[in-house]
Parts: sequence; structure tokens; C-alpha cells
Amino acid sequence: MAVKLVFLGKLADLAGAPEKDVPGPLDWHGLLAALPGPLGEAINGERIKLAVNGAVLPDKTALAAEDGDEIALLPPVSGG
Amino acid sequence: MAVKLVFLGKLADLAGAPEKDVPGPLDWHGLLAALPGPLGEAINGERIKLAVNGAVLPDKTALAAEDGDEIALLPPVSGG
Amino acid sequence: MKDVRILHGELAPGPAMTAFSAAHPESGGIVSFLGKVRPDGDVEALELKHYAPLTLKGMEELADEALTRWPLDGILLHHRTGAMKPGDPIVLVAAAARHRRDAFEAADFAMDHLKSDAWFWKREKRADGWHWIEPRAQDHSDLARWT
Amino acid sequence: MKDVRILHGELAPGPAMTAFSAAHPESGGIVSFLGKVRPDGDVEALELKHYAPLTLKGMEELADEALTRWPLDGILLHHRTGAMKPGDPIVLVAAAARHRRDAFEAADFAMDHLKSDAWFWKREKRADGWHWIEPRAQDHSDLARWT
Repeated sequence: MAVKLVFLGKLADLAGAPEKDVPGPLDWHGLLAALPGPLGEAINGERIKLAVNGAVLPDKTALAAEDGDEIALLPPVSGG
Repeated sequence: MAVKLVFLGKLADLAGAPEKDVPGPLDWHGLLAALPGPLGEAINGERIKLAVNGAVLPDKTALAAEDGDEIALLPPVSGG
Repeated sequence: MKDVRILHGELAPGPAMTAFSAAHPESGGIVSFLGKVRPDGDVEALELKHYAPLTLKGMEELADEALTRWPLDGILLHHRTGAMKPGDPIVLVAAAARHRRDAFEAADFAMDHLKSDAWFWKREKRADGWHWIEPRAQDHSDLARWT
Repeated sequence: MKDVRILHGELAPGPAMTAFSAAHPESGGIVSFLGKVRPDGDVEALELKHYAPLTLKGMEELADEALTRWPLDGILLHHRTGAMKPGDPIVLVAAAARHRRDAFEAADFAMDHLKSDAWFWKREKRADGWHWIEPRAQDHSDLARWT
């Protein structure tokens, strides 16, 4: 078991993969530490949102994920 | 050869037939004379228009049809 | 491209839309309106009469007017005539355009005109016989939006 | 009736419209919007990504919102995902209602939201490679009409 990170849109390009497993529990600082370099910088930007198990977080710095949770990293949508 | 009258909508019910041939030439008074009874009264009403060979007359009392012409008697449309 | 028809037989909207879409691969958006005979109250049947020299010409002019007002790639106006039952398709309008707002407005415009301003005469059969129909007040106010 | 789908294969608008119309024999009018990948400039291909837990849920909520705002008999939202070519159908929206104005407005509303507010990420392949796309300013102003 781990926390699954799902990278959407251009974040998947920066991550080099659509998904990544990291050990839980995971808070906001743990997430930044797990994603160094340009990906971490991008995620820090205010236009990137987080969803945990399909629910978008109103405040992404309040992240608190456990093993088995899925965190989606969401850049601005393109629309359909 | 004659002038062909084409009755649309409820006028066909009043006429008892969808079409009628009358001898030409035919002007407005000749048309009224050719259509006695309730049909003539209906056609006198301002909501009934006339078309000659597919062109609606701006002033139906200016009707001037020859043998071979087709006069359509047009009640208010229902739309599609 | 104009595709204006008065249909004496069945109107099949699916195949008509497939063909219209295929004819406009360049269009970003296609808006369609399908009108069906409404099963209102005790209406058993509906009959639509037209007068070809006026009705088809009027529909062609309506299509031309829409093509003039909006930058469309194409417009389709298909209208049934003759005897129909409640639930039967009676009119199909479609507009293809580069941008969807133009397609929405053109289809809306065409329908408002077809509903109250086209050369059709309609009668409905109810339990007590046939009745000739005139446009609803709503149809007239819809039409006034475009003037 | 709600018919909300994310399609991983082809979107066939004709059959979808035929089925939707058959499911709503009581509706006087059905408005549809078909969006296709526009052959703009040098775009060779387009890829749409979605995230099912958000994307499908968001489309379901959009359909519910339309059903709340207008007296509809039914609404259909079908959206492609994955790789597409210019000219391919990408989205089909349809609204069935007793009166056509409700169907027009609901389809227009649903499209404005899907175009700029839905959980999709789009990238286009041009001669110089892939580019991620964000909504046009026009899409945002279209959306603001409904608030």
C-alpha cells in the first residue's frame, strides 16, 4: 500500500509518467519533498489543484493522505 | 385552358375540393362572382391572400389572371 | 451549402444528421433541432398541407437569410408534409459553423420562422373531428426576437 | 432521463440521436450540438485526457443542473476522450423538452460549461510537437452568460 499520485495534463509530461506511488502518510510538505525540481515548483503554483479520492481540496496545503488514497494533481482544465 | 384556383387550408373545406377551374380572364370581381356563398365571403376577408403563379399579390383586388394562370387562395398559415 | 426539402414520407433524423455532418468535416459545430408531433391532449392525427410554389421557395429564402446573417458552412431545413401521428418527426433544422454560437443562433432563427411564418396549413384530428390550427402567441413573440 | 457518458472509442452522432429521440417520444423538440475537432492550421492530431473520478462526476452534476434549470424530458452528454483527428466528433449534447426554447437554452448552457469548465486536458500535435491547450477567452465569456 502507498499513496498514489496521478498527474494530469502537462504535469504528466513534467513527471515523466502518469502515476507515481509514494509512501504514506503524506501532507503538503511531504508532497513537495516527494516532487523535487520543476514538478514541485509547478505544483506550488496557485493554478494547480489537488483532489483526494475524487474530491477537490479547497486548500491544498491542508493535504492529509493515507496509504491507499489517490491524490490527483490537476493543472487548469482545457475544457472539452 | 382555364384559370386554375387552388384552395389551401380551411378554404379547401369550404370549396369542397382542393382545386377548381374557371374560365379566364379573371379579375377580382370575376373571382368573387365565381365563388358565391361562404367561400366568397371568406375570400373577401383581409386575412386571405392571393398568389398568382407563386407570387403573392400585394393588393388582391388588383388580380388579373389569364387562361393558364394558377391562383392560390391562402388563409393564414399555421406554420410548420 | 443549402439542403432544403419538403418530405412527403418519413423524416429520419439520425441518417440526415450523419449525412449533414459528413458533408461539413470543416465545421467545428453543428446544432440541430428536431421537432416532433406533440402528443397533446386528445390529438389523434395531424395533417400538414403545403403549396409547393410558395412553401419551398419560402424555405429556400429562409435558408439564404440565415446564410447571410451568420457565417455558416451549411444549413439544412427538412419539413414533413401530409399525414402524421403524435411522436412523428415533423421538422429537422441543422446549422454547421466554425463557431458554435453562430450555429445555435441560426438554428434558433430558422425554427422561429418555420414555426409561425412558413407556408404550411395544419389541421388536427380530435375526437370531435378535424380542426385547422393557427400559430400560438408564443410563436409570434419568438419570431419578433429577430427583427 | 440522464444519459452521460465518456467514450473511449468513436462517437457516432446519428445513432445516438436516433436512440435519444426514440427514448423521448413525448418531447416536442430535441436540440443537439455536435462538436468536431476543427481542422485548424497545422493541427495533426488531438489528445484529450480525463480523470474519471472528477470528469464523469462533473458531467453528471452539469446534467443535473440543466434538469433543475429547465423543464426537460431528458438530457444527453457524450464526450470523447483519447486520441482524435481533425473532423472527428468529440462531443454530443442533446436536450429534449416539451417546448423548443427550453431545449435550445439547456443545450447551449451545457456546451458552454463543457467547453471551458469540464475536467478535460487537451493537447494538440503540430509540426513542432505536442502543445497543451487552455480555454479561449471566448469560452470564458460564453460561460459568464449563465451566472
